[in-house]
Amino acid sequence: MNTPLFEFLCRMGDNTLVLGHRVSEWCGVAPVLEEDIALANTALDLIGQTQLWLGMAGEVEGKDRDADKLAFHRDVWDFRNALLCEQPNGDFGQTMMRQFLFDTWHLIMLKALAGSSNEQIAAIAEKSVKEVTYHQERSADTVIGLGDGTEESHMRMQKALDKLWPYVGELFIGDEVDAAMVEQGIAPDPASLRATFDSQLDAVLAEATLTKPADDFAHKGGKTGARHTEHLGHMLTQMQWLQRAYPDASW
Amino acid sequence: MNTPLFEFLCRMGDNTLVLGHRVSEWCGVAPVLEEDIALANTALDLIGQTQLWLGMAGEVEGKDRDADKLAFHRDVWDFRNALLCEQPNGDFGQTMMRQFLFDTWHLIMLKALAGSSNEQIAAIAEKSVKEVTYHQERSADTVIGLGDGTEESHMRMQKALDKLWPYVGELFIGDEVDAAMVEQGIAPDPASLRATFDSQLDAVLAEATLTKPADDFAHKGGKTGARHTEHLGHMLTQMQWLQRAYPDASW
Amino acid sequence: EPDERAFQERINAGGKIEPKDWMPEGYRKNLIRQIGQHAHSEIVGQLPEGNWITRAPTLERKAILLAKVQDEAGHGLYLYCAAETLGVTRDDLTRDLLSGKMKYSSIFNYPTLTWADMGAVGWLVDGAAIMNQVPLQRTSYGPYARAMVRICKEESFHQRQGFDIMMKMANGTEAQRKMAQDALNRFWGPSLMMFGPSDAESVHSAQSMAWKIKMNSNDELRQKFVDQTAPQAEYLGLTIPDETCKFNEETGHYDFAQPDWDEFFDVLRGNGPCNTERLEARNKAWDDGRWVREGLLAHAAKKRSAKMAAE
Amino acid sequence: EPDERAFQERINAGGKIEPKDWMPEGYRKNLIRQIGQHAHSEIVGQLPEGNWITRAPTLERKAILLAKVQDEAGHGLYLYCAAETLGVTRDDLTRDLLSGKMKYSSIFNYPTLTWADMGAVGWLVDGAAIMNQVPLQRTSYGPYARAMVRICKEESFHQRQGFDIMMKMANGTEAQRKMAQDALNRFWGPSLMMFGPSDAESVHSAQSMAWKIKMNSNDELRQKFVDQTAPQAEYLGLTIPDETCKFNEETGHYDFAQPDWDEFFDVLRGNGPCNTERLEARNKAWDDGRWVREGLLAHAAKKRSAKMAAE
Repeated sequence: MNTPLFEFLCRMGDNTLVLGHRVSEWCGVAPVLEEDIALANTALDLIGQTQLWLGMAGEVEGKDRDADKLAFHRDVWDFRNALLCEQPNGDFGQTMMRQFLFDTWHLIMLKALAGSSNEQIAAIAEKSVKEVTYHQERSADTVIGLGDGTEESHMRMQKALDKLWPYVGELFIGDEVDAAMVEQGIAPDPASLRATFDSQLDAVLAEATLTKPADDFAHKGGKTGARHTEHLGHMLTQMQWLQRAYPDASW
Repeated sequence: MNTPLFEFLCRMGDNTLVLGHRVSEWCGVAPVLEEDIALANTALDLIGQTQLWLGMAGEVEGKDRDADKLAFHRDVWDFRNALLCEQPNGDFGQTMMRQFLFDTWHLIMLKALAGSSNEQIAAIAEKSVKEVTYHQERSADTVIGLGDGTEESHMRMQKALDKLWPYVGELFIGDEVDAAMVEQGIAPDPASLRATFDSQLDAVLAEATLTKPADDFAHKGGKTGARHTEHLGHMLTQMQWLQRAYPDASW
Repeated sequence: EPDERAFQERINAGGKIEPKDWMPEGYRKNLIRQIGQHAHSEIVGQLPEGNWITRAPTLERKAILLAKVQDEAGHGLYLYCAAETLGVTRDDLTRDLLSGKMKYSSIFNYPTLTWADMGAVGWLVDGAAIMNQVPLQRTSYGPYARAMVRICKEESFHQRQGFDIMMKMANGTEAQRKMAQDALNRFWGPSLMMFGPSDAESVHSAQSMAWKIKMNSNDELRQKFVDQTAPQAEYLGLTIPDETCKFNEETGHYDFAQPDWDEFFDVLRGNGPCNTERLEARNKAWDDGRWVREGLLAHAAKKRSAKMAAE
Repeated sequence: EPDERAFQERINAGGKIEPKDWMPEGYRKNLIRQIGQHAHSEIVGQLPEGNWITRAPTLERKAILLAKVQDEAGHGLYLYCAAETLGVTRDDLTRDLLSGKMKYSSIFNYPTLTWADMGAVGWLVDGAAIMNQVPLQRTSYGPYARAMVRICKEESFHQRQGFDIMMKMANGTEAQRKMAQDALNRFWGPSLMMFGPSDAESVHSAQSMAWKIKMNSNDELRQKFVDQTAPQAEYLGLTIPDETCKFNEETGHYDFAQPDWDEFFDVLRGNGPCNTERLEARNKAWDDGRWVREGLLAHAAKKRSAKMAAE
């Protein structure tokens, strides 16, 4: 059993699981029909990636837990997603800003993972890169369109950025799990992704006429599981309800 | 075992359980501190009554289910609350209108039950009458104050009444369970409570300068369990979460 | 009138009417109403299923349901495009939906209360929809007929997925079987109502059939649906909530009781269990989304004028 | 100044200052700040516990938690009343809370993540609060002292309830024990911070102690808290997340490590895990409630003028 590897895979899979859930909450109530379709598509991709990451995590753990068992039968403290992913949808602007910040990190991460020493991880990453490239293009375009749209849309996007900014830093904070991954050539040092992230971010924000907050304070505790926000527990009551209520059923 | 009696007790207890839950959702976010206190107090009374009704239901059933087991381990179709109780809080006006409509019915019902041939029911009703008398005075006062307040508050209260009105009729629709209760002198015929309800309602609405909707269409399916609204299932994911996730624990 | 005669002869000969062709005003109006309602049904139809996406019991089921709801939004898009060829805009139609002026299929005014409802909706509701839609692939209006071809392909896929959920439930634990039966109990009547009242009472039927924008009678399709569905229920080990529902050796069809038409008209009048919620949800989405639509339009205009200035 | 000397002598002699008595402006200001912050803490303190009312595991626990949160609102009310005797209104204080100008106890900027947190909040947070509050029953300002008497009685009841939840959890299933330990891990440091930084760094301390609006030093109370809590943790079979926390035979007290004061100052600056959520929740409640407050005021005014017209 490879504990740091298991942890790492849970981090990847919980990010996509939790963000996929959030995005799926938009079902049927997006601002335009095309967005309904696009958001459902994003959620679908993220859930598909979750099956791969958590499926592999279960195999690595070797305790007979498959992706569903991991998704539906862990409580908050065992979740390893970044806090950014569990933040509430807010308005459409906040949802798309969260998506853009995550997508931008996610794509850089996946591209690095495509060169992982672990072939299975490299394969998952390669498949995901295709999907996430599209996500990132779309969310960047939306951030630009709304940032540089009307006065109201600009104001809402700036507010969304200010609100979500303290959750960005966690994506780049490394710990002993990450160190183990680096050592084994499995995954990059999170901090090493920051420069690329910043330059891509700055380019989009400039086009979107949005201002990056000056304060770089970063909340943490999601990817280590030490302290999630109160939002995650509420999400799990919904997400895990049926599995928890009917543990013996197969669906 | 007395099935109609069990059903009847579940109806009483599920009303207070579900409405108590809704009211408790206001915790900490009411429009003024005094309302925070009053709403918590109402919720508390309703939860206390739930313990009595569902406790007795469990005894009557004789299947070793106590009030907690009934509250936390049944799924939607086994709930017997009137649809009115599960309607979402909406704004404070909608919450207080729902409360007023329910309290008014509840008090008339409890007063009738205080004369029940079943002593245990009579005792529960007698205790509850004291609490609900206060609830009803308060909610009636609030409906009057906000109905006859500003233009905005009037408009919101009328909207609340229009929205909730279709859920009032169910409280007075009888079925074979009610018939059995009437026959045994346990509970009144629901329809027999309507005249008192209407006269009390009309008096309050007049003072509140609100107009009773003309259409008497009534949604049903809550007290029989045949068809709840989509809101109940979402409520249960929260309410029952811990019990469902940790069925072996004691708290 | 020669135009009208030529138009009808073309339809009789199995020809297609295309957007630029001459057509009677009644044909255009009826089509706009019919296609618009169908589009609205796809849009509103996202809501009862969307209600369970966040509670789907497995990742696989969640993905399937998401894909289905995404398809429905896509169907809405095809259909609005088909309607637009008749000279209305999507925004016009949307406003009429939101104000309650235009209808959507009544079935979506019923709540989805357990996971088995995801099965029942696929099996029964999509099943009934397909019965209605398959013949419409041969409808006289070209853009509508072509939209239906794409839609039917996906719908039958959805129906199979719904039946698959029902099988899992019906062969599952006692609670699951109970959910499955309960779902069938609640959706049986409303599904029969999806074909509309008996043709005797239907206003538009004769003309619509001559124009080939309605291909079969309501009663005919309803019978076909019962004949298809009753044996499936039997296969699932579920009981159709209609004691009279039995195969009749003489007619070669299943007998069945009419659904509660009073309820149908209640729902049409706005008194279905979820009419208010559904319209509220759509109105809220539209109102909350205004700033987004305006923002994106403003940005597009800026880009256009910047481009023009540069040329 | 003779007023000031007489004032201080009265305090030294153990007398109470009442609203109409002369008092130095600094005394008044400090008290308003202190009582106001305390009131705000009660109000904001409803939120982390309110977060679990809808998820309480039994009806009994739900009732107890509701009663507790109701008590907290009541404490807020007493305290706002005490502050009002000093010439501010509750609305003034509320506006300063909502704008972020006035603070509330930093502890409420931490999230409640499992049911065990309801135990930890009662046991540790109320425990620490009581340490702070019991001496304040003897504070020099009469209305404040009397409010504290009522509050302390209820708080110690809450603390026992919290400890009772912790006992159930610590003696429960493996998952419950894990929740309990996790709650202790997360709330230990923040509870120690509740007493404020070491007195050496505290600005107001000396004057406040002379005025008897602060009765003990921060470090003194913190030590007392650790001395009380460490054996309780042992009794529960839980491990305090501080390896240095051991009984010291020489001093007769428990040794312990200072909490992370950088984190404390981060939280004070608004960067706690929940600062934004807490203030957003209170602001939303206030804004959403405007029409209610206005409506009830308008109605009361109508009734008054109708009554006057009738007289």
